[in-house]
Formats: sequence, C-alpha cells, structure tokens
Amino acid sequence: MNLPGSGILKGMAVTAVNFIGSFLDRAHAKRLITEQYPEERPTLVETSRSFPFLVFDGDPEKGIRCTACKICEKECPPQCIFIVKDKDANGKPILRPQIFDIDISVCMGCQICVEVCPFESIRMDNIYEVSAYDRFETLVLHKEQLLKSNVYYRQIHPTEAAQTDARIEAARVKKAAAAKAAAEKAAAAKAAAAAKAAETQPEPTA
Amino acid sequence: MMLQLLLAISAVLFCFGLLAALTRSNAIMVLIGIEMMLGAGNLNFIAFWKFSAHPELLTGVMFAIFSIALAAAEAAVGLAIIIQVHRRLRSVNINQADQLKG
Amino acid sequence: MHFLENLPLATKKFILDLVKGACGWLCTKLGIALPPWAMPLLLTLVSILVVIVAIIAVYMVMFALMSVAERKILARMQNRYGPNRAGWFGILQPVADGIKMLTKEDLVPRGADKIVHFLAPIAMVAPALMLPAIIPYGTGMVPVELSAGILYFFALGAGTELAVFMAGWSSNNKYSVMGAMRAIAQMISYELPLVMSAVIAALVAGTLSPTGIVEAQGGYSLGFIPNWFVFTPWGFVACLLFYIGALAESNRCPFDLPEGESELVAGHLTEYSGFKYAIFFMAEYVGMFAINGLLVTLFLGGYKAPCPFLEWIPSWCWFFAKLALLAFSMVWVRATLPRFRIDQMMQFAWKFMLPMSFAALIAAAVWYYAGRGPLAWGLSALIVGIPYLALGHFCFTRHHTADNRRYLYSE
Amino acid sequence: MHDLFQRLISLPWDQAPQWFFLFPALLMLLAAAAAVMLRNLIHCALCLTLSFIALGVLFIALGAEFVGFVQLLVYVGAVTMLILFAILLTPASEVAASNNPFRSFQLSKALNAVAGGAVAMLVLAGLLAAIFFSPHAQAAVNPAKAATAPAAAIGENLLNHTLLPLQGTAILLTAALIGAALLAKEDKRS
Repeated sequence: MNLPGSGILKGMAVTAVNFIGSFLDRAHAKRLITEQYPEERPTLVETSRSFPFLVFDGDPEKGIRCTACKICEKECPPQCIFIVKDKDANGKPILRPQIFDIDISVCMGCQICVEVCPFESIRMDNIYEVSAYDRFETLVLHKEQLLKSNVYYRQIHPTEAAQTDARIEAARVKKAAAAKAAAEKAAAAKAAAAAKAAETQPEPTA
Repeated sequence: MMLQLLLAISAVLFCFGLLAALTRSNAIMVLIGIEMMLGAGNLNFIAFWKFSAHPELLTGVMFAIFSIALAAAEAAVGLAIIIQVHRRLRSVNINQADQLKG
Repeated sequence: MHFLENLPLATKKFILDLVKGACGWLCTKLGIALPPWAMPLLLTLVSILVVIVAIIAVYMVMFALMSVAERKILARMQNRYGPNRAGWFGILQPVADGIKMLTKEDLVPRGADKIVHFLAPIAMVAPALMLPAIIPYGTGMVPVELSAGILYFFALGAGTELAVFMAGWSSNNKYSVMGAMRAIAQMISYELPLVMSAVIAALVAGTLSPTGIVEAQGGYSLGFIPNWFVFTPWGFVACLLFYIGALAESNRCPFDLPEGESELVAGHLTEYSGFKYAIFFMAEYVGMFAINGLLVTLFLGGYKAPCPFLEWIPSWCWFFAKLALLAFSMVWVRATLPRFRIDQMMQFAWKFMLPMSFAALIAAAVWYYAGRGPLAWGLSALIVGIPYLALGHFCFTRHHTADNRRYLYSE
Repeated sequence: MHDLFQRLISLPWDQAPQWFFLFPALLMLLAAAAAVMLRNLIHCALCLTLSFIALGVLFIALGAEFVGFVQLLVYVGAVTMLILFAILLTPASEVAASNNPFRSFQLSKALNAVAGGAVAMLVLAGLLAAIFFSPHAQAAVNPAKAATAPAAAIGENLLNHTLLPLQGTAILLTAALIGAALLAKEDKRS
C-alpha cells in the first residue's frame, strides 16, 4: 500500500531535480536547450528553405540565368511572382527579365517555382530575418535584391548546388558534344561535298 | 452625551432595518432589514458596555458576541428557507408565500 | 551584530528625531507656541506613517522580486531560462511589466456595473495591504500589537471574498461570475481548515497575539532542536493544512481554478485590464506574502533562529529568510502539481482538510495535557496519523488503477 | 494667517480621538440608508456589507476590538456572502408580478411603503424620545474610561461565566448548519 500523498512527493522530487540540474548543466546539452536567439544563431539544416531567389553566374547583368519565360509566374499558387520581359533598343523582346518581383509576404515557400524552372534559375534561399514595418516597401523583393550568385547558392545548399551544377555541366557538355558532332557532321558533309565535287570535276591536270 | 448619541445612531439604524423589513416585498430584503436591526442591537450592547459602571465585567461584549453568533445561524436558516420557497413558488415575494402547505 | 538587529528600529527613531527637531526649529523660527499635546500627537502620526510606508515599500519590493523570481524558478523547473532580457539576468522585468500594465488601455465593458467594477480592485487591495500590519517581523518589530491579531487577520481576509464577488458580478460576463463563484466557494471552504489550524497554534500558545505565539516557540529542546510548532506531530499536520489553505486562499496552483485559463478565460479578472488588473495582481501577491508571514509566525517560529549558534543573525533576517523559503516552495508546488478539478477541490476541503484539522486539534490538546514528553509525542502522532492513513486510503486512493481497470470495448 | 494657525492649534485637539467613532457611524448610517432605498438587490447587499464593515470599525473605535473583528469575520465573511449567493440563486421571475391578487398593484405598493414608513418613523420617534427625554436619560453614566476588552479576558469569561450559553450556542449553530443544509437540499421526491 502506498502512503497517501507519496505521489506528490515524487512529483516534487522530479521538479527539484530539474531545478538543480538546470544550474549544474553547464554544457546545456540535456537541459536548457533554448537557443538565446540574437546572441546564439541557429545552425540551419541544409534543406531549410524560406523564399526564392535568382541565381546568376559570374556577372549579375550578363550571367543571369532567367530568361523571363514566365513559367514560374504561371505556376506560383499564391501568385506572388511578377515578371516583365526585357526589350532591346528596337523594342524587340530579349530573353532576360526587365522586372522580376517576388512578394515574400505572400510567398508560401512551396518551391513549385524551383521545380518548374527549366533554366535552373530560381532557387530557395534560407534567410529568415526579413521582418519589416512596411510590407510594400521592404517585403516586395525586386530583381536587384533577388539576384544572388551561384557561389552563394553553393554555400547555402551545397548538395543541391552540386547537383544543379552537374546538370548544367552535363547539359553544356551534351550541347558542346552535339555542337561538335554537328560541326563534325557539317565538316564531314563539307568534305564529302568537296570530295564529290572533286569526283565529278575531273582533275584539270589529269 | 456620547452614550445618548450612540443610542440615537443605533435607533436610526434600527429604523432603517424596520423600514426595509416592512416596505420591501422581497424576502431577502426583509432578511437584510432584520440583520440591520440585530446590528443596531449589538451597537446598543457595546455602547452600554462602554459606559457601564464595570466595563471589566464584559457583560455587553459577551452579549454582542453571542448575538452575532445567533445572527449568523439565523441568516443561514433564513436564506435556506428563502431558497426552498423560491424553488416551490419560483418567486421570493413574501406576499405569495401565504400557504403553510408546500 | 547588535547594530544590524536594531537597524530598522534605529532608522525609525532617527526619522522621528529628525521630524521632532525640524518641527521644533520651525516653531521657534515662526514664533508659534505649541500646546503640550501637539508634539506627542505629531510624533505618533509620523511613526504610524513611517511604519505604513516601510511596510508598503517592503511588500512592493518583495512583490517585484517575486514576480520575476517566480517566473525564473518556474522556468528552471521546466528546463527553460525564463525572463533574461530586461536588464541583468532579467532583473528589470518587473519594471517592464509595470510599464506595460500602466500603459494598457483601461477597458470597462458596456454592460458592466461601472461603480462596482471600479470599486472592486480597491476593495481587493485595501484589506490585502492591511494584512501585514500584525505580523511580527523581528524582536519588537510588530507594526500593530493587537491582542486578537490572528482574528484581525482572518476578519480582513474575509474582505477578499467580497472584492472577488464584486469583480465577478459587476463585469456582466458569465465567465467572470462563474470564476467569482468558484473563488468564493473555494475561499469559504478552505477558510475553515485554515482558521482551525491557526486556532491550534493559538490554543497551545494560549494567546491570539502573533508576538505571543512566536514567543511561545522560543528556546530549544535537547539544546539544538528549536521549539517550533512544526516540529511536533500535531504542529506538522496543522502547518501542512495551513499551507494548503494558504495556497487555496491566495488562488495559487494547484488551487487556481477560479482563474483557470483553459476553462474560464481568467475568471473574475476577465474584464479587467491595465492598472486595475495590476492592482488585483498585486493584491494577490501581497495577500500571499501576508498569509505566508502568518504561517511563519504560527508554526515556523517567526523571527526565531533555527539553531542556538546562528542567533547572531538579526531576527528580521530570519523572518524574511523563512518567508522567502515558503514563497519558493509555493512556486515549487506550482511547477509540480496540476490544477484540481472543482469537485476534487471541494471534496479535498470537506472530506480531508476539515477532519484532519479536527484531528490535529485533538492531538494538540492531548500533547498539551500529556506533558509534552515522548508519550505525548506518540499519542498525538497516533491521533493525527490514523485519520490520515484512513482518509487517504478510503477517500483519496484510486482503487481503479491502470492495473485492474477493464476496458469493455478495447479488449 | 499666523494668528489663525495659532488659534487653530490651541483648540482642544487632544479631545478629538474620542469622537473618531462619528466617522464610521455616519458611514454606517449612509450605507444602511442606501441599502434600504436602492432598487438593485445586489447593490442593497453590497451597501449592507459596507454598513456592517462600518459597524465593525465603530466597535473597534469604541474599544471592543474583539467584537469588531468577529463582526467583520461573521458578517462580511459569511452572512453577506450567504445573502449574495441567495440573491444570485433566486432570480426574480415574471410570476411575481402577474400573480398578484390585488388589481391595483402600484397603489397597494405605495400604501405599503407609506404604512411601513409611518411605523418606522413612529418607532424612531419613540426611541429617540426615550433616549433623550426619559427620566433615566439624565442618570449618571460612567464617564467613558478607557474600556477595553482584551481577547484573553473574553476567553476567560466565555469558559468561566458563560460556559452554558457557549455550549448552547454551539448546539444551536450545529443544528442551524444541518438544518440549513437539509432545507436548501434539492427535494428528490418532487
């Protein structure tokens, strides 16, 4: 038979152990696991994501991967992306965005834009300190704020970036090979044509 | 002079209680009036004790203490009766509680 | 150390001398002849005022410290840090809380009874601030020496119930009324064992005066065990009962169901905000300190030192150390025990605390007349022990535990 | 200014404390009047409480500390709480108005008030006359010496001289407790 009231004492012991343990636990490994946020930053896991950004290679003007194809704009479920195609001096559209805005107060971080982008241009960022007083001034990100280099992308998401780079490299190699093959083919054709011409045209000296 | 003043105050309190008990038709107000009258009585006990020839005998004080104890019992039973009456008649108007049979 | 012991009284005397000197100087300067009764009257008024200011200042500081210490201790017991942002280790948190409370809008519901709604916080805080007046804080340091001090304490404690009712009823909110009704039911139920256990201490000490009760606990048995009432079987039980009653009277966990957030929003405080809410909050804490101070006075030897060789520490330090210990234990209990259900709370008061307090009363009387020796000890331990085990076994042990419970449809 | 102050402080202020009881007395009467006059029952009960608190303070001012504290404890802590609970448990219903046997309800009410007021005034007049003009009124009374009622003396008195009434009161209170609980219990048969 348990002594009446012994359960209360057991419970008190548990809280007392917690109380004393929280002072002894210098390493904060088991108790006091709360992060002291502004002083202690969380170490983000690699897959953490917040809002999209635009990747460029090398130069932010020329190296921009986006071609303003507007697939992401159409696919975006909360419709937070707004794109206007750029035009050259003659008014002819060129494959580059003139305006690329993302309203991150609307964005829900679904990553669909990343899934659908055929140019590996839009990727997810992991910034999280974006609170601001004015949502239209500061929370609508423009092209200048969205553009971040591929180096940055490799830093925040190394595995993904490596895969992307490999894909781009493979595509480039494939393209180069195709071009080479085409060139070879063209050269071969040219040579063949030349040979044929040579065949049909008798050797003037012969 | 002070004794008479205290007695007059007590008389006024008593008459307020009487007024409440006589004019209000709500049983609880009648009870409130009775409590006031008892309080006036206690005040008289204390006043007479203070100005008595032998205050160290504590006669008035003892009376007041017993009277307070009795008033508490009276209030408890009275309110229990009022609640029972309300349960029967759905009303605490003393004009309606005119039957001896439940 | 004699200097420290006398420090509060010496400060008071210094202030009185200062007032006396200043007044005399002013009168000679202005050429006013004071009648003979004027100076003593003035000094009496000033000494009353000094004591009032000192009490309120001490209790406000304790309230401020408690409000941050409680949160920090509670946090540590739940493996958190608690407030540590405002100031050094969060020590300025009460200031931040105060500023927040005072700058909040003071809302009065449209359907509320405005006058009663306004008067309720006043009716709450006035008795709470009057409670500490009879507690002896040190040797010769009792603000008001009353021959019926204990009775005074409980008479004023009754005012709290009234204030809670006023707050609940005037808010015109069903949660407020329900919370107020629960609070009053709880306070009335737990006032009985509370008063009964206080009566036990008064009975053995033979006086209702708090100073007399403390003096009755002076001295040491066997040379080192203090003669506090808590170290006797009946005193231990009465102390525990008083402690539980104090928890219930000050609406603290596990008896905080009048303001149980999950059921009643905030009970009778639902419609209060800003300064009025702060006043309720303050009154609750001051009431808690006061009732803990009474517990120290009644059972824990008041301002007496626990061992003979520690008597060089000033008596008022001992009082406040014991008070701090009790306040800590209340936080500890809060961190440990979940909230009662309303029927459990009533059952506990009427089926356990009241019989136990009667048992402790009988045990105290037996101990008193059996000569306070080992025999008295045994007898009184038996008288409180048997009802405890019996009540605990028959009323408060769940005989349907997980082992023998049968689930009809899940097997 | 100087003169005025001098004259002000030469008044017999040392006589003042024995008249302090007038403040709680006045407050008590005002609160009692409000309790009788107000329409809202809860307000009446709260005013009654204030009146009882003032009465307790009056007892303390008259030197009967113990009775004052008992008054506060019993009346404020218990009786008014009972009254407030009773008011909340007995909501006014429409039956009260419609079932009245008198057709001219307002007239009967007015008559009731006038008659009650007249009786109360008569009683008051009689009491005041007895207090101020009866031959015994001028009888010598003890000139208010510092009468005190220490708790120890009261306890001694209770257990020595008034033991039988004390036991009787105890029995009565127990009977009242059980009786009130039985009366207020829900009747299972109906």
